[in-house]
Amino acid sequence: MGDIGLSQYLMVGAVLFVCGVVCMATKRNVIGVLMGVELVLNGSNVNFVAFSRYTPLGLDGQATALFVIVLAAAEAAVALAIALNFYNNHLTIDVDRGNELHG
Amino acid sequence: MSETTGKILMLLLTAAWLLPLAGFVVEIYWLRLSHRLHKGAAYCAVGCIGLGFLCSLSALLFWGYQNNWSALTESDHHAHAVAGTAAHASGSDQQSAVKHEEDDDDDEDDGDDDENEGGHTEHAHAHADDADHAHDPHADHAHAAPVRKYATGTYYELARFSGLRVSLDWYIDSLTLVMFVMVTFIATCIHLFAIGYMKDELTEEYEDHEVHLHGGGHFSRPGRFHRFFAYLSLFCFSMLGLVLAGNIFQVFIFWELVGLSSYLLIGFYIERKSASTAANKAFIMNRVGDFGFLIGMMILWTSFGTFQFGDRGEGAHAEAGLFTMVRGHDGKLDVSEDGKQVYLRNAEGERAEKNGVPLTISYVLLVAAGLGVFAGSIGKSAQFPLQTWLPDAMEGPTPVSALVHSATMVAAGVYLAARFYPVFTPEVLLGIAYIGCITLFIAATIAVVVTDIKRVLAYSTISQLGYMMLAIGVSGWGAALFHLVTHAFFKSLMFLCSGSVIAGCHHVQDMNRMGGLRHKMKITAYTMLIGVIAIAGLAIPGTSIGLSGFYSKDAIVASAMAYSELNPGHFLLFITPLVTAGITSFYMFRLWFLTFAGAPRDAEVYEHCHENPRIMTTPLIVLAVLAAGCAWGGEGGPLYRLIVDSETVPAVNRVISVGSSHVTLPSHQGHESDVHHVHATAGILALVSALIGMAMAYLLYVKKAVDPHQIRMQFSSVYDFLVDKWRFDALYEVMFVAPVHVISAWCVDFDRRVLDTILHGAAKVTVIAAKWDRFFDETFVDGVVNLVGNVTYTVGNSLKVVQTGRLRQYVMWIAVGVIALFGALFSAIPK
Amino acid sequence: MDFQALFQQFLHGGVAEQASIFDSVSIFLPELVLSCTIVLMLVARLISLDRLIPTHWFAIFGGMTSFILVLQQFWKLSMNEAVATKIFTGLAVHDEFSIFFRGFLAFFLVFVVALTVLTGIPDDEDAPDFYSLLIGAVIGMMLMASANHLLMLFIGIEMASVPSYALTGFLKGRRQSSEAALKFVVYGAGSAGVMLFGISLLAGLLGTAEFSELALRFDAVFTGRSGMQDPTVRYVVLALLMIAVGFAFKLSLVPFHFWCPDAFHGAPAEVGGFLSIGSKAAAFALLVRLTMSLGGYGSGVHGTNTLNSLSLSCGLGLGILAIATTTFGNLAAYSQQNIKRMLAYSTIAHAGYMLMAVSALLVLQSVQSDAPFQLAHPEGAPRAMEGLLYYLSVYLFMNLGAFSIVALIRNQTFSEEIDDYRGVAQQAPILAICMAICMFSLVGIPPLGGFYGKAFIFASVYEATNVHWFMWLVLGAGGLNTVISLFYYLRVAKTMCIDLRPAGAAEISMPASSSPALYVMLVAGMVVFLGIVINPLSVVARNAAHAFF
Amino acid sequence: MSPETLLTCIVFLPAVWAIPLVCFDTKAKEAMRYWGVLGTALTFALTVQLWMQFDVKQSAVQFKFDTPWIANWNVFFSLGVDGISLPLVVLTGFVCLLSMLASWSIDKNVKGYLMLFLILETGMMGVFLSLDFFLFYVFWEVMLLPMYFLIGIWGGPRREYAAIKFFLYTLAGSVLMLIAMLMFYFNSNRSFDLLELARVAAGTSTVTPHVFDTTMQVAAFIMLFIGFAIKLPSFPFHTWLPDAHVEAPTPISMILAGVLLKMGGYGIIRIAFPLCPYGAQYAAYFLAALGVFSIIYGAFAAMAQTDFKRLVAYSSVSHMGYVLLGIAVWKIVDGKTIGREYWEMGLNAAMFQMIAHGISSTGMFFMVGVLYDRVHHRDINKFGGIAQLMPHYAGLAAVIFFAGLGLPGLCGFVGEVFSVLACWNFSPILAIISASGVILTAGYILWTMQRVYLGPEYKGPHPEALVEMNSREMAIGYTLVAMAILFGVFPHLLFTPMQGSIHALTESLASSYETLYGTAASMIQTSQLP
Repeated sequence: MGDIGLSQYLMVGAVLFVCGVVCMATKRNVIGVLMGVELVLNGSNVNFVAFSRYTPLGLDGQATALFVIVLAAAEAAVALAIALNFYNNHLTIDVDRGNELHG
Repeated sequence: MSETTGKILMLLLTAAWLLPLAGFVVEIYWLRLSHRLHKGAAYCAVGCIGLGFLCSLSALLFWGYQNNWSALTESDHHAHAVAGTAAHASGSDQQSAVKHEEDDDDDEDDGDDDENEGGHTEHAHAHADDADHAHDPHADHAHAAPVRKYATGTYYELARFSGLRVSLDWYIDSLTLVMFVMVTFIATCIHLFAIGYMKDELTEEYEDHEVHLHGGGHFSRPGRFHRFFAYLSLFCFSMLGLVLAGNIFQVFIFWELVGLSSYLLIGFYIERKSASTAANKAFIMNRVGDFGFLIGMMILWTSFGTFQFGDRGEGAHAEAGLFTMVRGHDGKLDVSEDGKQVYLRNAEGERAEKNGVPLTISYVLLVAAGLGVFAGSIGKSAQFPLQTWLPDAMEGPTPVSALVHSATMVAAGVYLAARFYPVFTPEVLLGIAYIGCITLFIAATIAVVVTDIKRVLAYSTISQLGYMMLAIGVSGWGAALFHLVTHAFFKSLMFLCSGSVIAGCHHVQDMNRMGGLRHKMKITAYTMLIGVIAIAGLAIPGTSIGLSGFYSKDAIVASAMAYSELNPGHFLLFITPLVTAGITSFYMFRLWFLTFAGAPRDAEVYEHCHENPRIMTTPLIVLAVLAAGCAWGGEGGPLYRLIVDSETVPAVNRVISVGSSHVTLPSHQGHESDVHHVHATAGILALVSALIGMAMAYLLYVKKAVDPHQIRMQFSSVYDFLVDKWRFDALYEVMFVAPVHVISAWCVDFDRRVLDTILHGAAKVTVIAAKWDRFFDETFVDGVVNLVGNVTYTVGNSLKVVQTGRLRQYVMWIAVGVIALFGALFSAIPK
Repeated sequence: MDFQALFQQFLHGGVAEQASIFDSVSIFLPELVLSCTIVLMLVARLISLDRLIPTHWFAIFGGMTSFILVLQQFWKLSMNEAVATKIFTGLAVHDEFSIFFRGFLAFFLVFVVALTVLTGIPDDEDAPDFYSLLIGAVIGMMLMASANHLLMLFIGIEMASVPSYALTGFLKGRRQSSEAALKFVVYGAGSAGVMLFGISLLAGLLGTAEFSELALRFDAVFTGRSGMQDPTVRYVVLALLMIAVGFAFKLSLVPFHFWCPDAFHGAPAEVGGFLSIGSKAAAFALLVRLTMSLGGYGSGVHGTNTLNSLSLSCGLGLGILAIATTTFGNLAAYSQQNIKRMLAYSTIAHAGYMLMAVSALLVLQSVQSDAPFQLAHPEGAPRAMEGLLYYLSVYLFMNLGAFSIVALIRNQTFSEEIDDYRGVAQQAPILAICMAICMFSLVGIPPLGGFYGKAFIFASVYEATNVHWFMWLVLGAGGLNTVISLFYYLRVAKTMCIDLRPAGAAEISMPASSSPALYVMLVAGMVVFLGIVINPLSVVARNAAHAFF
Repeated sequence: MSPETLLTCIVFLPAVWAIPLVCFDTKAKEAMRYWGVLGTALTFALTVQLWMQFDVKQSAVQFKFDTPWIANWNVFFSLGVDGISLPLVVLTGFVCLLSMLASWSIDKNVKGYLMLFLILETGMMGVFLSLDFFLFYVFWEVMLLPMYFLIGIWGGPRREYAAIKFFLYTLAGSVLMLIAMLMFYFNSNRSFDLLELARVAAGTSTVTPHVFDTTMQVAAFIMLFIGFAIKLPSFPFHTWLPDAHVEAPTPISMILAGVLLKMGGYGIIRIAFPLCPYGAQYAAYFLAALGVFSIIYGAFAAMAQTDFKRLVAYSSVSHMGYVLLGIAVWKIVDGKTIGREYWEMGLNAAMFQMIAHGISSTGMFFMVGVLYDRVHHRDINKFGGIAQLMPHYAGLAAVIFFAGLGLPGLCGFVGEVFSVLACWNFSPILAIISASGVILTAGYILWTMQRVYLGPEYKGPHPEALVEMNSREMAIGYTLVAMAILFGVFPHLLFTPMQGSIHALTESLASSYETLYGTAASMIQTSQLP
């Protein structure tokens, strides 16, 4: 088992990303979907940090990661608010119930 | 003819031509000027045309005075004339040298004078030199431009395209003058007659017994007296314009205009279906002829670049007209060796060149052009196969039939053919001859069985026009025009007589209901008799004294005979007219006997019929006099000379055609000429057959030797065939009318079925695509995404079958999209 | 670099053509003003000042001020020789192009606020929230317009998106609204995630996140590599694709458009109008800047083969997307009954048209400017960009007009079905006429502004055909779609103007003097005006375009 | 007034005139109508003034002036007039005035109607006067919207179908035109100036050395031709015409037939031919054949109609066929133009035919409209006996219909017969077929007149409504008749202004084709058929 390098970190990031996408695509529960989003974002965060360590990207990577965390929080907040509103109107947070708009 | 003379003549004739137009404008708005019952419109019309007559008469006199009647009097040049022209016109067969010596002597000792000296003399010398430098006394003015026997000029230009110019021109020669006098004179008489004939239109309440309304009862309308005369004036204007026209395009214009006025006059009783149908028929059939006319014009226009008849301008910048271009000044076609091309001439008569290349027209095209123009004549003068419209045209009031459909308009076809004689090649002439031949026979046969008095006359008109055409075809150019004029007189006379009969018998036209009318209407009867004799061509046997018809028909038969002697193959061209001469006199006398002789067949008609007022009878008498005497002196007489003075192509000598059909045109002048040889014989034969015809008519309808009904029974099939006018109408109905309607229906279908369907189809496709698009959105996306969703899910952690929902499909689509695009790019990235 | 250096640079921007922090702030003033407006509004409610002064006055005032500030910047820049300055240590850039869009957005903001005031959305207590969301989104868009750094790009997009999610769901009580919002947010978040991942890869692999350096590194990475077989190249391409997805979502390009109809359907018309115009404009600004940078703009390396072929392939790829999008949008718009939904699809279609401009721009830009005369005129690329900008500007008015009329009619008839629009002309001719004008302008019929934008774009596409045959397809698709699109636009115009108002249909009254009518007439009037007086705007657009050349 | 202002006024006066209509009270219909009449009358007066100032001896474009419009794209607002456009401009003013007078029958939403009408007139004037391709295109499209609504709102029962059909056809055509326009723009020195482009095509341009290559010319010509043939309309693009005509209100039909159709012919003469001589020559025979076919086809189709207006519409198809024929008779034998003066004649005839048709068909539609306003049906078989009830009307109508029939002495004759005469030089076969048109035309027109005007009694509904024309209608009728006779008797009045320009046009085209042929003789195969 050799020493840990960039590729391993990227691997982790990629795995997180894929898990996130799958989670988004399969969960029926809004909260679950949002968790998927978080996973995706964090996957890329891992990448950023890793890159900033191993490549000339430098501090930019770190800074970006920080910003992303903040933005993710903001987004999550809004998303949850909307989910709540959805719940008020549909008395469920099952995304499959939202199928009035189509065509 | 000198410049100034031409100008003056032009002014006079133009006045005569435009007066009726002014009259038309006044009369059409008569109701604005005065009330319906006023005869003023008629007086206006008569005044206009009468003045016109005076103008044209004075023009004729002035013209005669100018060249002190040289056309009629002796002249010493003619010898050379004949010689010269003979020499060069007969250039095609090489016997000139000898021939004109003889000609000289003969003509010297017997002073048979000859109308076309002046000009032709000049031609003679000019060409004597060109051809072979013979020792000619007049060699000094060898190249002097020939004296023109016509005057021509331009009113104004219609258009000019670089070199090409189309203009309104005038062209005056003796023929023009004669036609003017003839037309205006006859028209005046007929106008006068019409005043009487149309008087029952002078009413607010004109009851028309021919028309039955749906609700039963008769149709009644305010009278249209003024409009009738307006139309007549319009016709006179168009007809005179046609005669005065200086180029073929202009002829076409007035050609159509006379067509229009005839349409209006035939359809004068617009409320009668029969009338309007007849009017349409007339117009459309004429258009069929004009179709050919148009093609002829195209060919001429494209290959000659001008419509002019006569040359224009003097000296260097003289423009050659059509006639000169085709015939030069010596009257012969300049055909290339292989006989495929005809060289055009310039104003001097030499071959025309354009930057070094001699201008030519292919012989075939020239023939086509001739036939095309003649097609126009066919339509207008109701020749076979377009003859069927003329009898129907009798729907119009009788004066119309007299003026338009016998004396003048229908003769315009003959006039055109005669005017265009120089452009016709022998082949065309042959065609013309046969058309005329067929027509005169068919018409005559039909005339035998018809009982409607006007229709008999109509058919006789067709038949007589056939005679004229035949004459032109057999190069009896003068004879044709001669007959045209005489026929105009006696035929208008007879129509007016029939009109007077009809008026007298209160619009009864069926001869079976008449008979014995001569006791009641003397003037009509005997003037009519004069007409009948004239048309039958009777004369006092032995002497050559007869009425006008005799001379003219005699001339025609003579030239026909001469022709068939030279071309034995075409003997029918002589037999048919001969036989038909008999038939003609038969049916004409039949008409007279049935109408005026014998005992009245319908008492009631006989009771009420009466002679007409003077306004109607006077014209009859005047016309009768002229019908009897206008041709006085025959081919020596003034009329004939006047006419042939305008001859553009000397027909004095034999011409052997160079074209495919080897016909020989007979020569016409002098005692050696082919016509002269046969003249006496032909005259006798014609007279005999005419007498036979008359005799038969007498036996059948006066002596009742055999009952006509018997014969009818015997030959019922023939009889029916004739009564059905040889079934031409039925034939055309099947051949043309029906197909046209079918095709037009088809066209509309095509529009609706095909073109629009394509359009709608396109629209549908888009709509369907749109639908599919939605379907794609719902089904396909769902489908694929479900699949992928399931896969990933199973790859995930659960084995549960998951039914994915819409939103997640969307999200899934992101991933799918990325992968898909990546795949796409991965496969094809430009490097 | 260590913090020390960073701090130095922070105080007085050391690097050339980088504005110092203070200049940066002064340049950033319009955005700042907007932010202050947000704060003001919230504070005002806190001290219940909004009883005295309606909140929207704050919004309008803020919008106006920032617009004026932008104008003043524009004026300053056009006075002295235009030079692009990087602000905030190269995070953002300041040139005619960014100015154009920031001005555009500020101006647009004013119009939207005015519209919301007229249509009475939102009610008073919600107003501050609504407007702060609105303005927030606009700020985000402005950032997108001037972003010069991948981080800035992401922040901008997020700032623009997050408030729009909220706005979409602003009608809290309505099932459809909440559903739309939910879909929008999830979809948006998802695509943002993907994009971010792409960004991380790109930045990592190229070792920089600043646009101006991307091209340089890119060239270095690509030269001497064996195409797609090489993993690095493959990852870079993948990264680009993932970023493209983010853009595709913002521009609602096929196949990333699914959110668009639903969101527009569920959201109030005003919000729909706002999204359809504002976010598109910003996204296009960003797209153009990014692609141009990849093509080598702003970096020393201009027009090497690698970069040329890169922008060519970008152009062609976008061309494909454009064809798909336009066709799909137009076809799908047919069978719509709900007008907002129809307009959503038409928005998609128009994104396609504009994308054609971008693709033409890239294709033209991919050939050396000193190429032979026939191949590409040196003015070709600027012309294409001018076309895009002109189209966007007209699109602002015609689309806004359409949505605002929808909103106004909804307020009276409570219906957004096309069938209920029958015979509006008889009761409110103004609305009908203006709607017709907007519709025909959307089709692209002179003398309405829409035509010129379209004509310019087609012209550039035609010019691009000299570079690559594929552009013929694009041109063909464009022409065909114009004809196709006629149907559904005409349908609306016909329904409103020609059909008869069915008996018993709800009354619509819109006197010509009423302020909504005036507003609509103003917007439609602008559509006509831009169709007659073309030169000024086209000159401005061309100058903005010249920021890149 | 200076020519520039004059031209500008002619173009924009109507549109400007429409603005004050907004202020009129919707009830004040009469006032608005008079206002409209005044506007069109003024415009007509201006066009006449233009004719006065026009120098017929000059063949070049006169009064040309350019003002930059879209500087970046080198689009100019450039107007000008020459012998080809002048008569059409005057015709437009004339027809618009007459149809405005005929608009009294419009009673629904007069204000909108008048405004659209006036905008339409601006569009038409602009098309005829603009010398910048882009500007031309814009004006060309400007006519589209007003026309759509005029048919769609004030039309008959199937108006929507007709309107959309019209719109769709025209739009499809103009998209093609747009692409062709771009072709020229990018193949020249980025110019939309028609004259400059023509110079480029002729190889006499100073700024653009190369002429348009042959393939590009053919492609562009086809696209342009389709665009124009739709307006003309020529088979098979004509099916919009009957529907549009039948559904449109009378005055609009008058404009449609009187002016709009002319734009097709005008476009071909002004743009398609000068800009791509090779393409034109390449397609010449096809064009001529198409024209001939339209003549015959239209006549046949007309014969089968029972709807009076539809019949007249199809007669338009037939008549415009002569225009196409006249334009196309350009005979080339290995590079040399043969019988150029016959082609010149053909072009002149085409122009004349356009004007003549503008008068006669306008008249026909007006005459139909007069009847329709009274009895509200157009079924030919339900008419009859009109000549008894309305003799004055019948008289005028007869003149107009005879003009349509091509009777000498009336305007219809000259154009038809000249184009046919010019055709023989080009192709005898086509000439013969086209000449046969005279029979068919006579057939359907006479038959129609018999069924409608002649006969004893009227068989349709509302016989009581058949009263003689009122003075306003009388005025229109007489003006048309007067024009028909005037130009029929003195055609040179119309030829004189045209001749110069058309002569120059043919000259330059012939020479430019020769040069092109000289350069690219190898790749050119002339399309000469019998």
